[in-house]
Amino acid sequence: MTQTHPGPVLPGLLDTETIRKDFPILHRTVHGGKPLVYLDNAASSHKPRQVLDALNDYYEQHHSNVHRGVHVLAEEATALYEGARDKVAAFINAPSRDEVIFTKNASESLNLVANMLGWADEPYRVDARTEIVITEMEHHSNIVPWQLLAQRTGAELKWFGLTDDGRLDLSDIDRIITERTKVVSFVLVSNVLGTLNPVDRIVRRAQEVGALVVIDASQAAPHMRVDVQSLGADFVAFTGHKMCGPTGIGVLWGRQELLEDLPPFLGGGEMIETVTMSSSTYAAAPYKFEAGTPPIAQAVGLGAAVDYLSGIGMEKIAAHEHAITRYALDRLAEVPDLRIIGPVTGEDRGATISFTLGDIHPHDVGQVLDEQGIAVRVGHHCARPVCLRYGIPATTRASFYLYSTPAEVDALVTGLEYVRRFFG
Amino acid sequence: MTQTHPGPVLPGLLDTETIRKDFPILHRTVHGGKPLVYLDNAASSHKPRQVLDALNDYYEQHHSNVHRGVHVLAEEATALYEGARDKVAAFINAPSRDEVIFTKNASESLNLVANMLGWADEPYRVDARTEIVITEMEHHSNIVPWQLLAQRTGAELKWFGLTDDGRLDLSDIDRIITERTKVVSFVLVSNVLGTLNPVDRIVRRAQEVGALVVIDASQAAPHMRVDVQSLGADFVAFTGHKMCGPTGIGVLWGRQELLEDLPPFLGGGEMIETVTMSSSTYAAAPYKFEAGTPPIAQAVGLGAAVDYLSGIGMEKIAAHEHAITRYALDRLAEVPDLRIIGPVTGEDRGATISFTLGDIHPHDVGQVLDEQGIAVRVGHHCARPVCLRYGIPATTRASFYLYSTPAEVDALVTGLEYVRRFFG
Amino acid sequence: MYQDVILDHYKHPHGRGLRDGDAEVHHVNPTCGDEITLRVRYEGQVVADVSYEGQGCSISQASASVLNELLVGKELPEALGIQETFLELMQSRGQVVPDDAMEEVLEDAVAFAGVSKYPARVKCALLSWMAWKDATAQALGDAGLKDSAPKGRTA
Amino acid sequence: MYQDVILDHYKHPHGRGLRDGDAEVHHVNPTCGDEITLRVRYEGQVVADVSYEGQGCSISQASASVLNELLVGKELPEALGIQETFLELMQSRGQVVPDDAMEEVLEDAVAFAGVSKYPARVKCALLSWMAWKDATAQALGDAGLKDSAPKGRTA
Ligand SMILES: Cc1ncc(COP(=O)(O)O)c(C=O)c1O
Ligand SMILES: Cc1ncc(COP(=O)(O)O)c(C=O)c1O
Repeated sequence: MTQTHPGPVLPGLLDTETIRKDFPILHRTVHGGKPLVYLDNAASSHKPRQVLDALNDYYEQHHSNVHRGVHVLAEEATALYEGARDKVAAFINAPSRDEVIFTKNASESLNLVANMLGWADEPYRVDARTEIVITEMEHHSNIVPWQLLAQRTGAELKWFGLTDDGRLDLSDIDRIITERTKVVSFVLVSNVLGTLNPVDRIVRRAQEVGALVVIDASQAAPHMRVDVQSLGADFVAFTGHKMCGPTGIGVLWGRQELLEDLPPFLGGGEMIETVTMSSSTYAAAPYKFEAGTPPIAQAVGLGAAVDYLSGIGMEKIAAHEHAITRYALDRLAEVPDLRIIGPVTGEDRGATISFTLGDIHPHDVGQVLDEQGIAVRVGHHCARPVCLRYGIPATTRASFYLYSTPAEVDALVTGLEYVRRFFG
Repeated sequence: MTQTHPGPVLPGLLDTETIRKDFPILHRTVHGGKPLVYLDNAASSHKPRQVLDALNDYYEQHHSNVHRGVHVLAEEATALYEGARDKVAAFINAPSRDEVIFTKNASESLNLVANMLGWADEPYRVDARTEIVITEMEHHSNIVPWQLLAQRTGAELKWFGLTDDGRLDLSDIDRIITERTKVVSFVLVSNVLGTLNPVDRIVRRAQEVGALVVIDASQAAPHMRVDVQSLGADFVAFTGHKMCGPTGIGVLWGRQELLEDLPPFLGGGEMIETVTMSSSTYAAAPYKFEAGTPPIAQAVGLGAAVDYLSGIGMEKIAAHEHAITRYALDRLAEVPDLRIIGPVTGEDRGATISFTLGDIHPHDVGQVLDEQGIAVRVGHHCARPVCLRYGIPATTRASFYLYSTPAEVDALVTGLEYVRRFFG
Repeated sequence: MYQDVILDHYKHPHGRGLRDGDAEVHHVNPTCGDEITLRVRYEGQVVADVSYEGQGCSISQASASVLNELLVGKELPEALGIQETFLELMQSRGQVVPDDAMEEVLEDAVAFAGVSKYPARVKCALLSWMAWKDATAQALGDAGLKDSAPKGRTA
Repeated sequence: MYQDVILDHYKHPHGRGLRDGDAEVHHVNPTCGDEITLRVRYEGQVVADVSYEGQGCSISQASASVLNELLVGKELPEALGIQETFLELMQSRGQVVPDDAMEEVLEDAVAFAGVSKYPARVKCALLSWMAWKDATAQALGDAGLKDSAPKGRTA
């Protein structure tokens, strides 16, 4: 269905017919021949042939451990791995490739920052006299590391609340970010609400008080141009599997002087300069933060993914998703008893839409949609405080990507109507 | 060359002609048509077609984020990911699948243990009144995490020295492992010396004083049956890429009651039970220790790797490597000025042989071997204290695996003779 | 999966609401945040009441309703036997087709056989049953529970 | 990569051994553990001596020997120019084919062009050159170094 009719023509759409050919999984069917309508992109995206080819080529032709070998495979694997770092650095406009650290996922990236600050010397050190600021719309991966840091250092954890329409409540910003604040960490685009947050205002206030700024760009990097220089943050974290890349790879970008000053987190091979039994010195960043054999193939795959995304153009991807999202918001407004949790218009939001449907539990909504071949996510989406804030146990979430079509939105709406009838 | 003539027939060899067909990379040539003689398996092994197929099948047919979805792909991806855990648990004879934690590599596994113990309550807590014991033959990944832990807690770091013939010097065991020792961490098979260490004796002494035992099985799990129950350790760490699996995946096995008692390390999605802004409770092991989207495809690939290895049989692989190693030790003894660093006979050793060649620097040995298509590793192999111990800057290391042939040993010996002439 | 019996229990739950009890537990399904508060009341070895409240999907709601219908009035050993049979069915990954003997034990609960094919939903179906077991252990003590375990099975 | 010139320098190194100097540095190549201890002595702006000792492969040994041969006796600005040209060649990943002008500056050191194709070995070739620059900065101060930087290039 979605293959033959992309659905209504909206301005700004990509040529999804061509793009979808790159993604093998989009051609499979489920539940006895139903075409797959994959609207769970905020959880994880699919991988184009180009990324799978890069992985296969790596393993079939060039695999070796990196950095220390003098043989052909070691040279080739190192060049591919470090080449991926160059690609990612260019993708986020990093001033230096040495500012790009490969981790296993965004969660590790955020834990890495929290741990660096917990073990740091002044002026960065988080301790009992200091405060950490996050927001109520964070993913658990940007909550729990800071709770652990607060517990272990005695620092106070504070957060911005949310407005009824799904935005950060910054009215109290000067009381929340204070002279005692050492670090402010927030999500660029919420994985539940879809909200795009006002970076400038938060960065300005954080800089006023000398706090470091960490941005969780996990839901932004796949969908829009993320320029670490224009964001003005000190650290930016994101994850490969949501942006057409493999699982098992994440990125932490950090400002060079910080990476030089801050202590290592994981210890081991690769991250050292010299080791004796009693003490060690560490390599320069980014290696200082990459202990052990890195996710080599996964970095190569992520490099292929950013090539793929850049080839299409991040602006065009953003425009496509914006068009789809507006169309979806319009169409979902037609469904009785459907309540959107998060911004209800297309401004300053990403392509993720959470909603409730009367008092039908999201598990049931999701299951009955699945029987029709429509994949959405249900639950608290690893951001339970958002559900608590809006007094709901869970939501159903539809999230789009560069290969999503208006016809898939139509399928969702038809599916939801069926769900209502089913439980009516 | 190696394809057509496997070389001398030795008792116990596998049918490498058939096995090598499974490994695409073994058919590539280097430096203008020279067949690849890959003797760098201790750094990383190659991947059979079966593992690459599992990865492709996963991404092309089943990829999704795991655990929380109610749609087909999420169910399938979860079943594959958790199925991989079952396979790994069976591979190491774990009493329970819940004792198998997926990490990004062995280094993370070892850091995870060190951090758990640093943040633990009594009786596990490592603090200033306690001691940590390692050995002089550890990989940096089993040294630096303990140095960091010692620095951060004030604990004392102690270690076993080495004998001249490359074995642990346990003569002082009762003075090194004492009542104050909280943890003893050591390598099962050394990645430089090849030594297979006497587990029983160390475990017995550690249990006498109530210390936990951590075994770094990174160089053992790929090559021999590792049975966590018969080892008697509390934690066992190893890494996927050395055992035919993908990069980006490691394993930590831990005894269930310890995993229940010990605190989490990385915080984030997946590892929680409930989260509010001010505090969280954690899921049961293994999830408590798997923050964020796990290396899903990599776990699936590792599952396929252990299927592959088990299909051949770990005993048979060990016998094959033993035969190759004895043959290599014999042949290398013919090379003038060649000094083996580590055990010179086949007893209690793995398939890794380090050596020096007169005063020709290992870099030069490796480079000139590479020009002949022979890939060895040179340097300190992330175990610099071993080099310091034997008063050498570095070694050349040849390491074998299930696809290695006697002909490759012959090629190495011929290559070394050429190296001697070249720098003679 | 959505058998009429299940939808029926979902729309018209049995014994919903919290009443007096000997023990109360609160269980959470961490994968979705569903919650149940459940109380048990015993009269000797007899399950006198199971009362509950919570939020959850049709499967977890219907399952709690079925539990109430099946277990209230039963002697503990029999109730434990039913619980175990239900557990076995739910953990069968769609492999067990309920036979007559199982249907006699589980009655309406055999309708959940289809759910066992969906691992993500098995937890929903088991939420109240796990809570009941836990509450019973609290009310009677682990020992009491063990003594009552049905013969030939392990709890 | 193993040009005769390189093997020659390796087997018969120039100026090896530690002699008096104005500053001494110790550099390590973390990827292989190779080490060099290097001293510089200046007479005014003239590189009066570069003496060194260490362990390393033929490439790093030969490179230190070539450095000694090339730089000793030169005025600092010229020496810095040579160092930068060598750096440029080594970082060219085999892309720069030394022309006559380069050969005039680098003399024997052009033999290292082939090494630049092997990233793992570039560090070996640069070990002594980085040590020399560092030692010079210590001997003359960063400022002295900057003043002497060859025109039209940045250090
Ligand atoms: C003995 C030993 N321990 C630990 C490691 C670390 O493994 P990884 O680099 O995959 O973390 C290695 C290999 O590099 C090793 O040989
Ligand atoms: C906003 C946000 N932050 C962080 C994460 C964590 O990413 P990962 O699970 O890859 O570590 C996610 C996705 O799961 C996310 O949506």
